[in-house]
Amino acid sequence: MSEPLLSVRDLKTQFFTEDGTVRAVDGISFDVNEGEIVGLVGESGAGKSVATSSILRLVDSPGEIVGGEIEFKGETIFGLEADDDGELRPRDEMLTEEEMRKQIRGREIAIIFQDPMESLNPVFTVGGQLREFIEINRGLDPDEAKAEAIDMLREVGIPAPESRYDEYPHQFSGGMRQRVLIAMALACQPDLIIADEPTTALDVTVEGEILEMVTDLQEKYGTSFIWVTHDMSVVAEICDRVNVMYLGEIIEQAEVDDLFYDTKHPYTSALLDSMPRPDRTVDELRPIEGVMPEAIDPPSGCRFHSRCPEAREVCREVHPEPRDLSEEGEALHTAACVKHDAFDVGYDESPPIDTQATGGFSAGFTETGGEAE
Amino acid sequence: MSEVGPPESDPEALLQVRNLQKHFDNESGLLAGVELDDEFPYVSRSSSDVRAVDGVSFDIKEGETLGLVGESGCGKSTLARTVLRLLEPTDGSVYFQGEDLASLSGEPLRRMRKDMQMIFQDPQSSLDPRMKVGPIVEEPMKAHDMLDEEGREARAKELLEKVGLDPQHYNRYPHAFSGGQRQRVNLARALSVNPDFIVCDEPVSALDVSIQAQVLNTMEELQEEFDLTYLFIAHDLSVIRHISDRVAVMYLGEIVELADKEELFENPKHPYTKALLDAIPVPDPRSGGRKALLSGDVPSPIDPPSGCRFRTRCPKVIQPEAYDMTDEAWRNVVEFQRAVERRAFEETDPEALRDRYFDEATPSGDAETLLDEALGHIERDEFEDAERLLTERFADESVCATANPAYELGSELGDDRHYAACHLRRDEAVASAVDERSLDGAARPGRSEADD
Amino acid sequence: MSLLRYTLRRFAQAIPVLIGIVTITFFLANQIPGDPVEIMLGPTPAQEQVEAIRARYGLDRPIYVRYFTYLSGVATGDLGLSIYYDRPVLEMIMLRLPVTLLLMLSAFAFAIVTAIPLGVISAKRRNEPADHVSRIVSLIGVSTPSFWIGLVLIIVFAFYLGWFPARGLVLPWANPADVRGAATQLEVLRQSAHHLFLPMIALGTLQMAQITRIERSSMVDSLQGEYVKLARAYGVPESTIVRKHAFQVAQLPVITIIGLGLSTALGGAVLTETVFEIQGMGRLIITAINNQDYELIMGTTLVFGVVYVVGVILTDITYSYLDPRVTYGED
Amino acid sequence: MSINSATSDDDTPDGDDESGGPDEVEARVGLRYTLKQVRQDTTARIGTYIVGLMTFVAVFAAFDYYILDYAIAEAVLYNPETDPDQVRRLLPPVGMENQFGQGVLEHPLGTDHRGRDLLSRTIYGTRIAMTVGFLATAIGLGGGTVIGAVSGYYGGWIDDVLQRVTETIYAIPFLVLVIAFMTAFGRDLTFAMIGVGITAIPVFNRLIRSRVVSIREEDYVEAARAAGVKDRNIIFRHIIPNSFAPVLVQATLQVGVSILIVAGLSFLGFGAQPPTPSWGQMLSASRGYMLPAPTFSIFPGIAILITVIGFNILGDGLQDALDPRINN
Amino acid sequence: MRRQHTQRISRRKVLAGGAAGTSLLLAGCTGGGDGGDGGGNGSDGGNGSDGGDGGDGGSAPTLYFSQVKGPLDMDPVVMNDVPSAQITGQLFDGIYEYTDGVGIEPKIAAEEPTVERDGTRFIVPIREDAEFQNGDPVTAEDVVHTMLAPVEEQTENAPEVNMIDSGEAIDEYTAQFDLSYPYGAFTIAMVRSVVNASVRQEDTEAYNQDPVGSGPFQLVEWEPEDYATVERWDDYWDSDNLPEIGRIEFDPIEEQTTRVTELETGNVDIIETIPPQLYETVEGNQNASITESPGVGYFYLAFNCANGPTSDPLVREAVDYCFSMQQAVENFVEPSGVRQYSPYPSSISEEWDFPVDEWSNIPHDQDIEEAQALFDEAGIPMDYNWRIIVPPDDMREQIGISIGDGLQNAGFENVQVQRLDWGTFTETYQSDDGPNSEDDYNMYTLGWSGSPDPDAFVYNLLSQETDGVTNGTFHGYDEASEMLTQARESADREERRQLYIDATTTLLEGRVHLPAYNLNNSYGVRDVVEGFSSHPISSEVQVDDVTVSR
Repeated sequence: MSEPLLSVRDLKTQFFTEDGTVRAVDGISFDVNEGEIVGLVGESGAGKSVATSSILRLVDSPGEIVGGEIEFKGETIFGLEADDDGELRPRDEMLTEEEMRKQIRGREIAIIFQDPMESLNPVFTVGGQLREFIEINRGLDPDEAKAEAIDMLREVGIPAPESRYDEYPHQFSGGMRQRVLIAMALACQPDLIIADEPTTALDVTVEGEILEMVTDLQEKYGTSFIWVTHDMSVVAEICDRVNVMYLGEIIEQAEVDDLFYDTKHPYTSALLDSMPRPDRTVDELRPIEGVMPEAIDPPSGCRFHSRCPEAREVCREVHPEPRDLSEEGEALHTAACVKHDAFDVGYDESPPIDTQATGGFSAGFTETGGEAE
Repeated sequence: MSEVGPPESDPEALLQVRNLQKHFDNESGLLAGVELDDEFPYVSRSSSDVRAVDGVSFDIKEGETLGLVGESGCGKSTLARTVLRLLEPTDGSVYFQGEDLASLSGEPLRRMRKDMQMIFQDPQSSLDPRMKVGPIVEEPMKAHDMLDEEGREARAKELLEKVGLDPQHYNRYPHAFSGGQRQRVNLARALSVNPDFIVCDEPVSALDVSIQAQVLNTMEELQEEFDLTYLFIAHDLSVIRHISDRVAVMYLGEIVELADKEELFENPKHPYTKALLDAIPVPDPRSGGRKALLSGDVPSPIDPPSGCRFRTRCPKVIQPEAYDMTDEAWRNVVEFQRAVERRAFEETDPEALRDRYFDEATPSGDAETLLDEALGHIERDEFEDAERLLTERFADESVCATANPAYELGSELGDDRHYAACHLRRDEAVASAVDERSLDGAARPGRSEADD
Repeated sequence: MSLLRYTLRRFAQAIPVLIGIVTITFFLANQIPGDPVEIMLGPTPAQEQVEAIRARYGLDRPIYVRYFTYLSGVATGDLGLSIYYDRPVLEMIMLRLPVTLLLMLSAFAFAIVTAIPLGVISAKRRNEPADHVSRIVSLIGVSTPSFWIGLVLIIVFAFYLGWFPARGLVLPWANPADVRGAATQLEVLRQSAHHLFLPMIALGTLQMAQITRIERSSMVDSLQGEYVKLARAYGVPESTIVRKHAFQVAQLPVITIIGLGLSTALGGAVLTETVFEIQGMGRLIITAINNQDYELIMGTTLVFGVVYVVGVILTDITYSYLDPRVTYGED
Repeated sequence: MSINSATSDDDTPDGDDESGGPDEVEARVGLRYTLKQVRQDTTARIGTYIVGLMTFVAVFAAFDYYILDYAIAEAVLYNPETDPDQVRRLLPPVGMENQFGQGVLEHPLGTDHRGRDLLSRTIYGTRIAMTVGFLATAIGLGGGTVIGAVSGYYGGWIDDVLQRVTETIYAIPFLVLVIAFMTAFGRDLTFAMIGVGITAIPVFNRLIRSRVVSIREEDYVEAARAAGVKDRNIIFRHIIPNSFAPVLVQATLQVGVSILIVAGLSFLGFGAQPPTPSWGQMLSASRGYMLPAPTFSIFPGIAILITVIGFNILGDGLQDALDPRINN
Repeated sequence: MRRQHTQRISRRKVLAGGAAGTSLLLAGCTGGGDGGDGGGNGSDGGNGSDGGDGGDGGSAPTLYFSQVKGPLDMDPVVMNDVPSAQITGQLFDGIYEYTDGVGIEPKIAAEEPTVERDGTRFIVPIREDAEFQNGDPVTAEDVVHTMLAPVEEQTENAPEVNMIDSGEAIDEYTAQFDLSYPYGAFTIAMVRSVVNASVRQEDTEAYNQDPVGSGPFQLVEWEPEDYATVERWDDYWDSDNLPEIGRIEFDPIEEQTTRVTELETGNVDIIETIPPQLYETVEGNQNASITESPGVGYFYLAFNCANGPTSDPLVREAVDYCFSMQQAVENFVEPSGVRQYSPYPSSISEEWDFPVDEWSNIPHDQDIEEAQALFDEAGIPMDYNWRIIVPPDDMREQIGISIGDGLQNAGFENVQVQRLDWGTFTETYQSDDGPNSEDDYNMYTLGWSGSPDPDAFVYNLLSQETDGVTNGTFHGYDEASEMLTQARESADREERRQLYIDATTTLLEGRVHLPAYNLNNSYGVRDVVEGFSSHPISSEVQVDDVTVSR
C-alpha cells in the first residue's frame, strides 16, 4: 500500500480547565488513504470532534494538542521534538500557522460541520460565502469563482442555483444548507474532507439523499473523507474503514464489513446490540449499562471496563493499546481488548467484575470526576 | 363530513381522537395581521394560519402503545400537546375516559391531568434546574393532593428506584444527572400520580444509542408493571418499530397511514410510508443501503396542497382521467413538472429537454400538445407560465389533488384494519370516507378503527 | 414585503403609541399646579382679561373636550399656541428640533465611530491590556453623569485651554453672514464643528461606553460562532474573519442597543443643552415647565416621543436591512 | 461534564452548563449559588466591595444623622460654625490652596460655598443616592414584575393592553417623562424617586415578561402544567425563581442608572432641594464656583462615579458569574 | 476710559420697576447659580425676524455683549424686562434719558417739562429734528402714544404710567399730560422709549417683532429669549452721537461660570454681572477688567406680618437677633454687592439725603440669648415649623439659610428653607387675600430694582395698596402706608422726603423688612473694548463712547 494521505500517530489533545485537565483525545492513531471514506464513530463525549479539529490545528482555547504526529502528504501538520533541555517544542518542519492557513485549511483539507444552521454566516449570501472560499483556496478571480460556485451548487443538487446563489442561509432548509456546506468543501478541491456528523441534524429522508450524493461525488472526485458520526447505520452505509472511539481512544479499527461481522471489541458489539433495528422487530434490546465516564478522570485500565459485560479484574489494571488482530492476509483489524489472546495478560484467569453493581444507575453519576477544589 | 365522536368508534378505547385540528396564528400583536398593499384598498387582513394538525382521528386502546412517526415539522409534537390539552384545539374532540378534553378547561381539566402524563424530548430542560429531584417527582402528587408529605416522599423514593435510580438521590439537583438519568426522573414524575396514559414526545431521541436502549427497556418494563398506555412519538422508525403495537404515520398535519406494527412495516400501503421505510439506513454494511429516496421539500403547512398532501412529492401520483398516457410517460411528465417547479435545469432548448426528460416515453394526444406548449414557454424563458400550465393541467387534475383520500383496508398481518390515505388503495378499500371535491382542506374524517 | 411597506407598517404600528404619548402628556400637563394665565397676566389681572385669555387658549372648556380637541389638533399637525410666548408651539419646536437632532446625531456618530473599534479590539484581544483599557474606559463612561463630563470639559477645554467655546451651537447650514467670523460656508462648518465638539463628547460618552460594551460582548460571541470556525477551517485570514465574518453579525445587537440608547440620549440632551446653553428641545422643555406653558410642555414632550419612536423605527429598519433573516412580513 | 452533549447547548435559564464539578450537588441557581459565584468572580467581588462600602457609608450616615450626632447633620445641612464670622467658604481640600484660603484638616475635602464640610456632605449624599437608587429600583422592579408576570403568563388581551401602556411610557425619553411627572406632582426627591421608578417599570416589565414567556415555553413548565400543577404554583415555584438571575443583574445595574438619573434631575433643579446634600444638587450648586474652587464640583462627581461603577461592575460580575457561557 | 466726560445726549432708558414680575426678571440679572430656573437662551442658530433694511455698520467693529438672559420683547410699550430694555435702549430714543448717573436729561424732548396745575399737568416740548428709522418725524403724537399705550393696552408695565389721567398732543411738537394726582417722579416715568405711533398701531403684534425706533441702531435679527443683533443706523438723526461701533450682538449666557469662561476665551467682549466668587477670576484675567457701580436695587428679607408667629413684632425682632445680616452679606454678597440698611439704594439715599446712619442702627447684632428670650416672651413653641421661602437665586437663598441657621441656633428644631422656582414662589407670596394660613411661609427673601425715585421702592414693596401684588408682608402699619401714598401723590420734594423718612423709620423699626443688600451692576470687559462703564440702572447699556479695537 502506498503512503497514506493522512497519518495520525498517538495524537493527544487536552483541555486545561479549572476543574482539571480533560484528556479529550488521548493517543489515537489512524490513517486515511487516498480515495477512502474512513469512519470515526463513537458516542457523544468520545472525543471525535476534538480529534478532527486537531487535524486542522483548530482546537480552541483552553484546548491544546500536547503530543503526537500528524502528517499529511508528507507535510508535518503537527510534530514535537525534545530540545536540549528536554522541553518539547514544535519540530522545524512543522507547518507554521500561516502555512496551515494558506496551504492546508480548505485547500488540502476541508471540513463540513455538524450543524448546518449555525455554520453558515447568516448575514452573507450563500453564494458569496461559497465564492469567498473558492477564491481563497483556488486562487480564482471573483467571476470565475462565482461560476465555479454556481456549478458546485448545481452539483450538490440545489435547484435553480443561479437565483439561489444570491439568497441567504435562512432561506434554505436544513438539508439544503448541508448541501451548501458540502459544496464548499468540494469546491475547494481538497484531497481530504472531514465530515463532522454532517447528517445528524437532518431527517432520515434528507440524510439518505445527502449520503447518496456524497457517495456519488466521492466517486467522481476521488476525494478522501473522514466521516465522523455516532450512527452505526451511516457507518455501515458509507464508510470503507471504521475507527471506533471510546473516551478519547480508538478501541477498534477495521474495514466496515469486518467491524460488523467480526467484531473484536466488546464496546463495538455492545453498541451494535443496543440499537433497535428498522428492518426487523427486536423484542429485547441489550443496552450498554451505565454512562460514559468523564474524560477528566477516566477509569483505570481499560476505559470501558466499568461498563463492559465481559470485564474482568485484569481490565481494571491493564490499559490495552490497540493491536492488530487480523489473520494473515486479511485487512488490518486492530482492537484494544485484553480478552484477545494477543494481549496475554491473564484475562482468562482473572475473576469477572460485576458491572451491574458499578454500572446501572450509580455509575451514571459523575462523582468520580475530581473537581480540583 | 362530520361524523365525529365516540358512537362509531371502539367504546373500549382509552383515548379517542376525533378530527382534531390545531392551527397556529402565525402572527401576533394588535396590527400584526394587517398588511399594507401597494394597491387599493391598501390594507388587507391576511390569515396565515399554520395548520400544524389538520383533522386527525385515532383511538388508543388500553395498555397498548401507539407509535406516531413522521419527519420533523409534520405536527407530531403539536398533536401530542393538543391531545393532552396543553394546547387548545382549533376544532375536534379528544375523548379520554369518556370526557371530551377539548371542551374542558380550568379546574376540571386540571383534575383530569392526574390520569394522563407526558414525557418530553429534552431531558435537560424538562426538569426545573432549581428543584431537587425529590420535589420534582412529588410535584404532581402535591398538585393532586395525593398522600401526605411523608407518603409522597416514600412514594417518590420508591419510584426513583423503580425507574432505575438510586432513591438516595432524592436530594440531588437535576444537573448532577446524565441525560438518560434525567429521562428516568421524568418517568418517575410521570408515574407519580399513577396515570393511565402517558404521551412520550421523542423521549429517547436526545440520548446516545447505548442509553436509548436502557431507557426504552425501562419504559417497557414500567408499562407492563403499571398497565400504562403510551402514545409514543418519534422520528426514528427503528425505535418505533421496537416499542409500538400499532403505528401511525404522519405527514404535514395529517395521519396518512395507521396499522399494526408488523403490518405497517412489512406491508405499507401509503407511498409516503414506503418512502420513509426505504430511507432508513440499516446498521448493516451488507444490507445494500437505502432503496429509494424521496425528493423535494415538505410543502408549507400554511398552504398545504389540496387533496392528498403528499402528492407533490409522491412517486406514484395517479394520472388524471383526462389523459391516456403510459405509466412511464406519466412518470416523466410528473418528473418534468417537478423539475420545472424547482427550476432544476437551465436548459431552454425543447429538444434537449425532451431528450432529458422524455427519452424513453413521450406522452401523446392532449398531453403532448400541452407539453409542447410548456416547452415553448420555457424556450421563451417564461418559466412561470410553463410551471402554471403544467401544474394546472397535470398535477392539479389528478385525483390525488381533487379528493382527500381516506381508506380502510384489510390487514394482511394482524387482525386490525389498516388505514391508508392514498387513492391507490381505493380498489382494495373495505370502507372509505372520501369526500370528492372537498378541497377546502377542512374536515377529512379519519375512520381509522375497525369495530371489532 | 418591500422595505417601503415595512416602513409604512412600522409607522402605522407606532400610531397607538403616539396617541398614548399624547394622552400621558396631556393629563400630566393638566395635573401641573398653578395657573398659566396668572403667569401670563400677572397676579391681578382683570376678570374679563382672564376670561378672554382662557377662551383664547381653550382653558374654559372641560378637560375631556380639551383632550379631544388637542388630539385632533395633533392629528392635523397643530400643537396649539404657546401661552407664554404666544407663538405656535410647532413653530417654536421646529426652530429647536434641528439643534437637538444635530447634537444627537453627532453624539451618536462620535459614539459609534469610537466605540466600534474599541469594542472590536477589546473582543479580539480578550483579557489582554488593550481589552482592560477599553473595558475600564467604557465602565467609566457608563458610570459618569453626562452633565458632569460637560462641566469638566468646559473648565478644562474652554476655560483653561481655550480650545473650544463653552456654549452655544452653530448650525452647519447657517448663513455665513449670520455667523461670527465666518465668511464662507466652509467656515460655518468649521465653526459648527468647533461648537459641537464638547457637547458631542459630553452627550456621546455614555452611548460610546454602552456601544463599546455591547460591541465587545457581541464580537466575543460572534468570534465563537460556528461560521467563524468554518471560515478558519477554510483558511480565511484572521483579519478578514474579524473585519467581515464576525463583524457584520456582531453589529445586530449593537443596532438594537443604539435604538434603546436613543431614550437615554434624548434625556441626556436636556442636560447637555443646559450645561452648554444650547438652544434646543431640552432647554425648551425646561423653559416650558418653568413657565407652566401647558401647550409647550405637551408639544415638546410629544415631539421627544416622536423623535424616539422614529429613531426606534429607523433602527428597526436598519436592523432588518442588515439582517437578511428579518422578513418584512413579520415582526 | 454531563453526558449528552446533544442537548447541552440548550440554554436553560440558569445555566446548566457542561462543565462544573461533579461534587457540586447544590442547584446552579438561587441566592446561595449566586453568592458563591460572586465570591469566585473577581470583578463581581470588587463590585460587591464598592457597593458594600457605599451601603455602609449610607447606613452609617443615616444612623449618625438620626441617632448619634445631631451636630454632624447640622454641619451637613447648615453652617458648620455657629459663629458666622468663622465661616470658611470654598476651602480647598487639605494640602491645597486657592483664593479663599488653605485647606485645613477639619475639612479634608474642603468646604462648599456656604462653608459646609464637603466630606460630610458627600457622605450624607451617599445615603440619599443609595436610598433613591434602591427605592426607585424597587418601584420599577415591583411594578415591572407584576405587570410583566401577569402579562407574560396570561398573554392575550391583558398582555396587549399592558404592553401597549408600558410601551408608551417607554416611548417618552425617561428624563423628559420624569421631569413632566415631577412638574405635575411635585419637585422634591420623593417624586424624583417615584418618577424614576415608574420609568424603570417598562425595563423590568420587558425583561420579566420575556423571561416568563420563554420560561412558560420551557419543558419543565409544560411538564408542570401537564402534571396538573396550578397556575399560581407554576408562577411561584417555577417561573419566578428561574427569572432570578437576569432580574438580579438588571436590578443591580438599574440602581446605578437610577442614581445617575436622579443626579441629573437634581442638577436641573428637579429633586433634592437645598440644603439637602444630594450629589446632583451639590453639583448644581457648585456650577458657579467651578473656576475658583473646582474641587467643590469634583468630589460629588467622583462620588457618583464610584458608586455607579460599583453597581455596574457588580452587575457585570453577576452576569458573568451567572452566565453559563462565560463561566466555562 | 471715557474720552469725553460729558456726552451731551445719550439714549437712555430705564426699566422702571413698577409692575409685578419685575422682581422675577431681576433674579435673572443677579445671576443665580442654579442650573434650572429661568428661560432658555444660548443658541446662535435659528432665524429671527429680519428687521433691518437700512442700516449699514460698514466696516465699523462689532461688539459682542453677553447678557444674563435673552430678550423677550422689542416693543417698549409691552417690554418689561432688563435684557429687552438693554437692547431696545439701542433701538429707541427716550423722551428723557439718564445721564451717566441717575440724573435725567432730555433726548426726544427739547428741554425739561413745564409743570402746571400743582404738579398734575406736564407739558413736554419735542425736538423737531428727531426722526424714526423709517423716515417718519418723531412727533408729539408718538410721545403721547408712548405714554398712554401701556395703560390702554393693560401691559405688564402699565403701573409705571398709570398716574396719567389723560394725554394729548397740543401741537405737532408739544405733548401734554394730565395726572390723576400730583406725582413727583413723573419726569422719571417719562424716561421711556418713543415708539412710532402710526406704525405700531397699524400692527401692534408685528411691532414687537420688528420695531421702528429713532435710536442709533436698527434691529437686524433676534429670537425671543435668545439672541439679538443690532446694526448701526448710519442715517441717525442725532449724528453727533452716532456710535463708533457698527454692530452689537447680544447673546445671553445664563450660567455665570460659562459667562466668565467666554470672556476669558474672548468669545465675548462684555459680560454682564460678575458673581462675587468670580471677581478674582476676572480680575486675574490680563485681558479683561471689571467695571461696576451700585445698582438701583434693594434686596431684603420680608416677614409674613399677617399670620403666624411673625405677625408679632417681638418675634420679628427675635429673628433679627438670631443671625447677623452683616455677616451674611459679607460672606455671600460682597464684593458683588454692598450692605444696605434701608429700602433705598445709595444713589437715591444720597440724592434725597435720607438718614442712612440712623437706619443703620436699627438692625441688631447677632445675640442668640436675646433672641431666645424674645421667642420665649412671645410664646413660640420650639417645635414650631418655620418655613422660609427663597427664590432660585444663590444669594437670596443663602440669606434665607443664614436665618434658618440662626433659628436653629436659637433652638428651633423644624426649620425649612425652601427654594422655589419663580412661578411657585411668586404665587406663594402674592396670595391675594394674604397668606391663607401661616404654613404658606413665615418669611421670604426677594429683591427689587426700580427707577431712581423712593416711590418706586417703598410704594411697591411696603404700601398696603400693593398687598398681595408686590407686597407680601400684609403688615398693619396703616399710618406708614398712608404716608407712602401721600408722598407718592405730592409734588413737593421736601414734603415727600419727610414722609418717606417717617414711614420708613416706622416700618424698619417694626421690622416688616430686614433690608439686606444691594447689588452692583458689574460688567467684565475685555481690553479691546474702551469707553464702556457700568451704570446704576441695570437696563442701561450706554455704548455711544464705546470703541472696539481688534
